[in-house]
Amino acid sequence: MSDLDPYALRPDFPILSREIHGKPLVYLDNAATSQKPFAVLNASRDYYESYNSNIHRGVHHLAQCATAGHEKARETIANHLNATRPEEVIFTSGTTDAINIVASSLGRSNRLKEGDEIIISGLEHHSNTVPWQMLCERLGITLRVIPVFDDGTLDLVTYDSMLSERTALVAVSHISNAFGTVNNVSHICSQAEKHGALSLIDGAQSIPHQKIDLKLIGCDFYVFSGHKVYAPTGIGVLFGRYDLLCELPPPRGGGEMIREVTFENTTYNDPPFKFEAGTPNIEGAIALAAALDYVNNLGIDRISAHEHRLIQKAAEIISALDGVTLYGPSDRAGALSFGFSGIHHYDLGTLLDQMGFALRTGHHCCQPLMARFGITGTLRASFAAYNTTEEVEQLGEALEKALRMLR
Amino acid sequence: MSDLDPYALRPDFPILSREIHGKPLVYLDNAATSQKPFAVLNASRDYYESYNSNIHRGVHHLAQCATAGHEKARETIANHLNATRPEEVIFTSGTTDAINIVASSLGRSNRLKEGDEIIISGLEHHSNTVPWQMLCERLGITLRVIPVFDDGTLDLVTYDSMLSERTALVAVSHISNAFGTVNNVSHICSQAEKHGALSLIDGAQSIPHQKIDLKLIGCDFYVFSGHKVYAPTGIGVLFGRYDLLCELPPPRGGGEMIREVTFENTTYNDPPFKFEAGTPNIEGAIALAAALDYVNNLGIDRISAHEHRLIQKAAEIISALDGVTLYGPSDRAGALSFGFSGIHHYDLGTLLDQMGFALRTGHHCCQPLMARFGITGTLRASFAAYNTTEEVEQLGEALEKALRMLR
Amino acid sequence: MNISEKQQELVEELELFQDWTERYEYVISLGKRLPAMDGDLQTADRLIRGCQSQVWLEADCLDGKMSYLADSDSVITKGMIALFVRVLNGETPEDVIQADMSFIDRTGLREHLAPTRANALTLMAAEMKKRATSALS
Amino acid sequence: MNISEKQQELVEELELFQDWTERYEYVISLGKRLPAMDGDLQTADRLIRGCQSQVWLEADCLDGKMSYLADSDSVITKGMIALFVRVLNGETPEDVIQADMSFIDRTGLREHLAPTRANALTLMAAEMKKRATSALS
Ligand SMILES: Cc1ncc(COP(=O)(O)O)c(C=O)c1O
Ligand SMILES: Cc1ncc(COP(=O)(O)O)c(C=O)c1O
Repeated sequence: MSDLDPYALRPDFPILSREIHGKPLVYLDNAATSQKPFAVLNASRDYYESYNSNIHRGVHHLAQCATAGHEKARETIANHLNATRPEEVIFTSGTTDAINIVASSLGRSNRLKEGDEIIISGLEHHSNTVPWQMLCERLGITLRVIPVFDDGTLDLVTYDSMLSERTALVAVSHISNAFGTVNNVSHICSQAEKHGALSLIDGAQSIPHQKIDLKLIGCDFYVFSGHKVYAPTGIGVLFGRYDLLCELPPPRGGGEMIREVTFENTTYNDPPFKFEAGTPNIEGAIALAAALDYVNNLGIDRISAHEHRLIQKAAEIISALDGVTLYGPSDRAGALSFGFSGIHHYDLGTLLDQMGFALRTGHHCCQPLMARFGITGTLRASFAAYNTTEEVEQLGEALEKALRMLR
Repeated sequence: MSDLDPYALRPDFPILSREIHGKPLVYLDNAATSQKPFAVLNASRDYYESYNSNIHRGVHHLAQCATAGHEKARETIANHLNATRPEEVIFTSGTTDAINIVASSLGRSNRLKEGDEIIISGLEHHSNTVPWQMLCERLGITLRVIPVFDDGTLDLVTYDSMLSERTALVAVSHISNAFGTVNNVSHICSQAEKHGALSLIDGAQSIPHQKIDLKLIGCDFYVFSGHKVYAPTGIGVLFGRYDLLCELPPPRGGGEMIREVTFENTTYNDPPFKFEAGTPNIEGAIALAAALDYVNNLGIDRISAHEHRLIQKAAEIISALDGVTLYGPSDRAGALSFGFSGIHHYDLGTLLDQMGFALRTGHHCCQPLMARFGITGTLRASFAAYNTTEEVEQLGEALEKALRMLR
Repeated sequence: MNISEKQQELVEELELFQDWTERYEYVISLGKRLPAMDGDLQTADRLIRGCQSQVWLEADCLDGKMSYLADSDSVITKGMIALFVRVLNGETPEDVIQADMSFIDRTGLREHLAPTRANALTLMAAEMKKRATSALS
Repeated sequence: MNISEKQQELVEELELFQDWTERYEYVISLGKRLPAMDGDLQTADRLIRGCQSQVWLEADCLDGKMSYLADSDSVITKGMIALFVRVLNGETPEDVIQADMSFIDRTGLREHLAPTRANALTLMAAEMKKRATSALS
């Protein structure tokens, strides 16, 4: 396996040649959203220029082409995830939407009853926290939280002891967007299964950085957003085990998701359509498939290895700076979070921005995690295939300069 | 006001120069989805090439540009609708999504109680039917249906008599996608208001064809999809009266929609963010604003007048064909539905497709309406700014040829 | 003629048509010529639900030979069903079960067949075989 | 000097800096020099919640003149607040209420100010005026 050459692929991403405040853009906010290659932009454009049409039930040629393109995208995604069948792939508008669909559908099923428990972890993004809080409140269910060790990893021994026949669902992220912690999701899912609980893995941060094999993970649901894996905004995926999708009630009503409607009685379509009410984001689905094709052309393992080198290098450089705290374990993936004593992350982020660096500052939609560490936020550098070692080194220099200014 | 010249604007739409089965494409399926002009495609592309970033809370320049673009789009849309303030515009993934958001939020509010009634009409799309059926079933509420006259208009005298203090909500389409009926929505909304009921107008088919002034309509909610008004798939709008949005509980949880999250207690953001969980379709919002700008540059009144001429001409030509039935009233807008005795709409649609015509056949997601008229479906021609009188005449000839083949 | 000979005959017949209009006219004429099924027989258990058109299928086995009766509210669908009926009528259940029904791909029809129609044909072939299987048991 | 003279002085001071580094260094130095607010005073009712940084504001009216005390966990935000405090401290509530605080637009700072910061400044100015109004009643 040859090393990924980021310089060879940077020309695929038009935005990377931009300047910010007269300085070349150094984009290190990939955990928030990734930039898009021409292959993806062209797939979107080509859809509208050649075969845009509403899908399903259309007798005319364009409708057939658009339907074929949309369903082909579903297949590409199912293959990428090693799902059992394309019907297990439901298109959503993003990770948050996917989680809310599961929460809403479970809430209407007879799988949850008062006294049950839902387990999440202390690392979760608000999107994998608030929907469960809302559901628990509505149904009189208890939300329990897997504790986080000081190194930003999960206390899985405690997790094992939290599981019981009351556990209805375990919903945990694969990789933490705030700290880059990689969770042992196959252990988490198999333990949940042993106790008859469902499992949902929030893959928003793992899909861009790792090979995903749902058979190995063993989860019931896996969710992610297209925009974090080189695809456009407004498209995401909910994978669900086929038999579960058949069993669960539809969370939303509308066109496509029905079999037959009368005012007295309505019957629903099979999965995946049962879960896709209304005209889907056809362009988004097709562009997402193009993005996964792009990733697979580069080779997801090569991307992983490259990003691993970058993050190790970044950790090495940044840990040498005065007064720094690095969060998360040393074998983190995707994102590196850090802070400096006596210095506000917002001030550092502001000065870095003036130097052309795009980093995220703040709580990263993980306020409970920040509270756990007694901080208001961190500075986070997060990586993609197109980032370079040079950029990491420049970040080190920029941080030094900014720290000098602030101290 | 000069007449709109469709030939002058056709070059704006790259797909219109396509050939289907070796014949020039005649796209008359605009009620299902519209084609997209370069102005929209370029706005999407420009977003990704110049300033793509996740929005809100971002300290870096790109995040600020993307946030500004997204919020500017909200303003453009609020102005286009004559909303009172931009915060009344909530981005959704489409009409169906918007209706489900309202249904879900109302379902969690204390505005609905057993014994209440929701009124829809017999003309409604499944998207404005099924969410209310599902809500009624969950809450023990009754769904009532405004009857449809034989000419495809609503029986508003009966509607008036259906209203009572039990009426919690009236949800009706502005223009019927199946028959092109234009409903008297300001009457419907003002009557609802008199009885203390909320009103929701499904504007999926009115936004592309008419000037929309929410102050004149007087509704509490107005919803539409971008893809039907020259914008991409995956973006839509829920307008809601500001005080209502403040009052109603959030329907979904996630990033952006919160103010503060702890595991014990979470507080929510103000509208519109309270209703926008997760990373929104930033590209889609910006492209939708570009689409409305495009419409306003052409002039919505000129588009209306042009489409009115086309539909009148089409009705005139088609009504002269042997064995035809035209559905809907004579002053229809957007769509013309028809059928021929002894001939299946699917067969006609198939032959028309061979001749390059894209029309929709079937129930148009309005099965109850089809049942009301004792039919399984219709053939529907639906119009946009770029359609021409010539195309209408060609449709007449193509129908004659297809009918000859089938008879 | 056995099943594959009948299929070959149909393929050759259809290949004679150069343009889609003639080919469709031929299929439509087949549809019109296929005897209508008695209204009483158009019951839910005989219904094969297509995407937009409906198909009713009735099968019998007389003297060890399959006999199919079919109808549709769409004359184009009916014409295509007629191709199947012509190929399978009078054959033994065993031969029907083993028949390769992909001959449609070899006619010039395929390229003009909407995927929804193609799908309906696949369903139809499966259903015809199912009836042959039932006839055996 | 009245309010607008003080504003003009600040604008001229800031215009001296040619590059963003110097301008930020100056703002940071202002932030550092503004006396820290007593921890006890950093209470919820004195908090102006910005997007990422927090600002505490305390106001008094002594002998008919406003006196502001402010702090922030962000030193850049604090530097910018210092500009406001310098301009408004020692002025009568009436003058504060009527002051045009858009002078920031005339400094070279605006172009380097994130909208979130700009927003925080707008909030800040509004809050300072509100305190002046309370002092009058
Ligand atoms: C009147 C009406 N309502 C609702 C919808 C649903 O819109 P979407 O599928 O974009 O959610 C449509 C689109 O077909 C429509 O015409
Ligand atoms: C771990 C994780 N979960 C969920 C989300 C929410 O994704 P989206 O905003 O695309 O719905 C994110 C994105 O920030 C994330 O990193």
